[in-house]
Amino acid sequence: MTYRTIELEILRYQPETDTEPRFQEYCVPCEEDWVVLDAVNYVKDHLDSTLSYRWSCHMAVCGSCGMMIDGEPKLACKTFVRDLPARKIRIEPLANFPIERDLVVGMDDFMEKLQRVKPYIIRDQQRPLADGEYLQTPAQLAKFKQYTLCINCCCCYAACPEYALRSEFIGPAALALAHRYNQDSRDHGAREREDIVASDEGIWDCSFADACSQVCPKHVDPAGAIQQMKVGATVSWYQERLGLRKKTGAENK
Amino acid sequence: MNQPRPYVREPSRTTWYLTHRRYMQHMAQELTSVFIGAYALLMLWGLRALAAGEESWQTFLASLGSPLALLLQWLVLAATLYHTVSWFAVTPKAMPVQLGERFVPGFLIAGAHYLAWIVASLIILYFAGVL
Amino acid sequence: MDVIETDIAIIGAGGAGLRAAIAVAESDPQLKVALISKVYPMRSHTVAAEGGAAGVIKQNDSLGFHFHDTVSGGDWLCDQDAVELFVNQAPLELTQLEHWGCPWSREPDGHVAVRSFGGMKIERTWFAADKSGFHILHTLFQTSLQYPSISRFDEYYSTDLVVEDGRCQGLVAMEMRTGLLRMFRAKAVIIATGGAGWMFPFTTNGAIKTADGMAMAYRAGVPLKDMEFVQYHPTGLPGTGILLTEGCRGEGGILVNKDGYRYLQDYELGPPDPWPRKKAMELGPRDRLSQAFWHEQQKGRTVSTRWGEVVHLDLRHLGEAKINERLPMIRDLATSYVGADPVHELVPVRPVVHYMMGGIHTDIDAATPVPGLYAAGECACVSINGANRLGSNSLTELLVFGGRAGRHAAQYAREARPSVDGSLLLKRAETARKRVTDLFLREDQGKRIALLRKALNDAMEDGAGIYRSEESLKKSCDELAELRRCYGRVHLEDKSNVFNTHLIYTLEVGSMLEAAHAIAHSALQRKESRGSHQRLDFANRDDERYLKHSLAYYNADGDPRIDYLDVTITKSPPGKRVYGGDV
Amino acid sequence: MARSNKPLVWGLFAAGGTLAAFLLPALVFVLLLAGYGQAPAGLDYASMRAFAGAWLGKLMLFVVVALSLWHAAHRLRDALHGLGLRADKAVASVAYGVAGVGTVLTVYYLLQI
Ligand SMILES: Cc1cc2nc3c(=O)[nH]c(=O)nc-3n(C[C@H](O)[C@H](O)[C@H](O)COP(=O)(O)OP(=O)(O)OC[C@H]3O[C@@H](n4cnc5c(N)ncnc54)[C@H](O)[C@@H]3O)c2cc1C
Ligand code: SF4
Ligand code: F3S
Ligand code: FES
Repeated sequence: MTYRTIELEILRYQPETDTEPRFQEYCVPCEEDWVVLDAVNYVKDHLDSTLSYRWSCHMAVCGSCGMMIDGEPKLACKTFVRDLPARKIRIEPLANFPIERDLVVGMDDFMEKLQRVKPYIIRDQQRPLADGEYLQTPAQLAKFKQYTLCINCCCCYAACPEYALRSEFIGPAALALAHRYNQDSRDHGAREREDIVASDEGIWDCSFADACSQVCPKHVDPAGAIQQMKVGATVSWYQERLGLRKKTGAENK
Repeated sequence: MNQPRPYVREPSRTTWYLTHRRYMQHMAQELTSVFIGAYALLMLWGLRALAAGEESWQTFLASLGSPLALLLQWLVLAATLYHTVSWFAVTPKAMPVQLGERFVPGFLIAGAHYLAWIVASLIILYFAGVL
Repeated sequence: MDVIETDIAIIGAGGAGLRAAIAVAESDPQLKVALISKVYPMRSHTVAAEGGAAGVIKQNDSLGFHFHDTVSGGDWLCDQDAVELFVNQAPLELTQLEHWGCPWSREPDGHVAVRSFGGMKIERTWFAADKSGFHILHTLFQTSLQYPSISRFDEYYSTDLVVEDGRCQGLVAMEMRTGLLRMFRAKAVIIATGGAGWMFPFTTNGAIKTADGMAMAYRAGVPLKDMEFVQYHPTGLPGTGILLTEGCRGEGGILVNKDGYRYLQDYELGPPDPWPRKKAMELGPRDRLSQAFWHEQQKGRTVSTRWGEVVHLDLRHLGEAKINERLPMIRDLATSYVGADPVHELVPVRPVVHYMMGGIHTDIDAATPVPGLYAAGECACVSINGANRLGSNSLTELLVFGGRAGRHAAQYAREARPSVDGSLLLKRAETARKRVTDLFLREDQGKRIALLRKALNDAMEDGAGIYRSEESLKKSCDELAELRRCYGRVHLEDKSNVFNTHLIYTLEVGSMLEAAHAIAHSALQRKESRGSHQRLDFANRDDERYLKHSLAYYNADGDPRIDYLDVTITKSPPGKRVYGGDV
Repeated sequence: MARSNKPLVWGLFAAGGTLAAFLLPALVFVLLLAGYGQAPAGLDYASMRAFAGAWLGKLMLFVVVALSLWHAAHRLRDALHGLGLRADKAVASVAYGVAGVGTVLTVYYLLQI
């Protein structure tokens, strides 16, 4: 059933023995409908059990298998071998993240940023459960739906040049998530989030390179979310200076 | 040996944009600012000439014909066109228009911008006396 | 050994673990929660659930209907007090999730929408397009970020419970990035480690569903209940096992064999109405549909493909607009993984292992027989699912019983006696550590772990699949016993301390072997056919002898001891499961 | 964390970018004609004076010139940062300084007309 044999060139790094990463090559007989993850699993099961990487769902929804495949940040479980014409496929850990080992990168920074943007419903007043659900029309849902689709794969961070140059930047996925809650008709937390989102490390560090949206496997369009927040933050900034709106959040204290 | 020792790869701070087509495109867009800025200064220079009287104005117009000035203007024209195209391409992202449950497709928004652009350009050309 | 002190330790940060953590934080912000997970919370396999979560909310529905669907769907092996509590709490939990921001799909007037699901009399499944589990998990995870009392220990692999003085007082877990083993000392522990589908070769489950929690509890003396009941989902993609949600059929999709014939009508599920009829045809329960496939295959009426035998799921008549709105991910998955766009083409599908009805024995409060130890989610068996879970009851179960586990563990922790001498606990923890360090020391003499896992997969598929018999199960039991012996000699090829996934796989195979062993023996002993447990040699249900839960007790050196426990029946005496036009 | 004051310049950048996208190509083209000695009638001293003499004309010229300057200044700051120039504060001061002086001069010259 072998469809074609490919060479996988995988970046290895074992902190206990290596001083820096090195490439290692493997020959893998692939079947026709294999994704890159299948080939990597083949290596792990048959050729080299010491290769470390993350994966779980094999259906592009858990977000663990983001890797650089031929230089592009991609999900290994959604990238088909047949779509990569070259015989040799180069696999590296996601760019812009520290390499913990082999293809495993450190996620602490991202997790901290995710928490920082307050990604949960903030309300002035809670509705008792017994009163049932908040009403939300399909149109109100559609307004933020796209930004709920992020699987936290971090491909966008691996593509974003601003994040590469300045790791304090909160970055595309976390900012898109803030926008998701801001746009939700049930949420009242937009002003509160603005203290983080509209800071120098937030939206203003983005130069609209759009790389994030181009590589996002879930079409979340973080670049669009960030631009919309820039427009919003600018309008409210001018409104506040012109006395059309009360200042809020940290600036008030 | 239980201390994590992650390996940090540093991107080149000065050449990173050469590593991928999309970064080059982005940098090219950023650099249109050089030409737009230069042109704004040129316009300012023109205003100065206009304020100073007919003679300076004529000198100003004539100076536009020097080879260097011509080259600059061609470059500016190319840069501004690139700026226009790339600016319109991303406008739908920054200002999406929602109608009911759907969003107006990006190409329609961009298309509307192009239409407005043509109208605006025609008006300018008309008042400038080109048309 | 490092010791981390906490009040409540939760193993697993999937739907059940997160819900439990939030429940603790809300019921008592003073209690410290350690949320331990071998993957980042949003990677947990709840993320893969597509179809939705059942809960009565519409006027035309009633709690009684949900109760009866669940009990008869489970072939009367459900504990009816648990089911009653479950259906009562379901709407509240789902509304709570709505308040936390879950983007449920909506009706035009802004109320949440519901869809039909297999075995349900009325449409009552709340859904978020076809990414319901994804949205539930992310909503819970994001919501959990606001509680300062919850500390997360991401990428910590838990290996053993610490039971001393007859109660559970903590656990041992390995920080994967350093390989360090730490003891978590806790007043109460909640296990929420999910299912075990990965012990089968062909499953909708992710690679992290490896029975760890079941094995931990099992080894600590807690019985595993009803393990013989393994659910096959009738519509998985061949090759990868990727699930095509039952929502496909809920929206009106049909199943046809190689002649284009809706074969389900031959299996007491008819009539073949052109529209979806509840509890009939494609909306029959999963066990029946998967068994019908098996019979079609025997009759040679399935389609042969390069991935093996399949039938076809036909969604074309739904039209592009509806497919895009309700089943966008399904379209994407089918198009990319088997090259069939459901808008225009038939999609090949086959039954695939999906869910464990059985699990850690708990009571209605999610408490196990060991004081201080709780379990919830797919790893637990409360039991509301009986012999066959109805689609969309599991996500709701995570919420209802995850929340209950949290609240009851919190109460227990507040009232708990002071824990025993720390050095005793450390001694326990050292034993657990030794189990891992031994792996590092062992010399090369056994089978490679990947081969061991393959052998385990084959033993389960061949012996404990959709249809089972004395002969096939005996063979499985023997093979598993042999594999357990092999496992005792297995050595590590990777001896690194940093993110050693080879070590993790090895430990996971160990867990799966224990749980598989319990499955095969429970199945061998149950000499009847009920729900998902179908015996060729005992084709009928036998309420006389087997209207009972099985309990498998661990035996380190031999076969598990199988015991039985009465089923709690409150208002629905066992009857015939009727589907199709007769309902 | 403090909110940024970037909206001040970003607002000008975005407005300038939009304006430049719509108007600059045609304006450049018109002056280019002059460069080739084909100056259209609108560029006559008299017409230009008349145009710039009216308040509406002044306003239009001001907006085009000043916003283009601010647009360019802000984007150039970003670009230089991307090109590896780390002295962001200095770059910003110079860029916005030039834009600011340019803006004042624009007003000054326009008021002289
Ligand atoms: C493809 C698919 C679709 C489904 N669709 C539906 C549906 O539509 N409706 C429905 O009701 N049900 C559905 N189900 C079933 C349902 O999704 C699962 O039963 C449920 O999500 C299980 O949740 P859980 O919280 O128990 O476990 P999981 O979400 O699997 O989480 C387990 C957690 O435990 C952790 N863990 C495991 N072992 C260890 C260890 N040793 N140490 C530390 N941490 C550990 C993991 O890291 C993870 O965080 C579906 C299941 C699948 C596979
Ligand atoms: S925005 Fe897209 S690329 Fe970024 S983490 Fe989310 S899904 Fe991945
Ligand atoms: S790539 Fe980076 S710079 Fe902005 S548009 Fe995306 S976050
Ligand atoms: S393995 Fe889950 S996204 Fe690839």
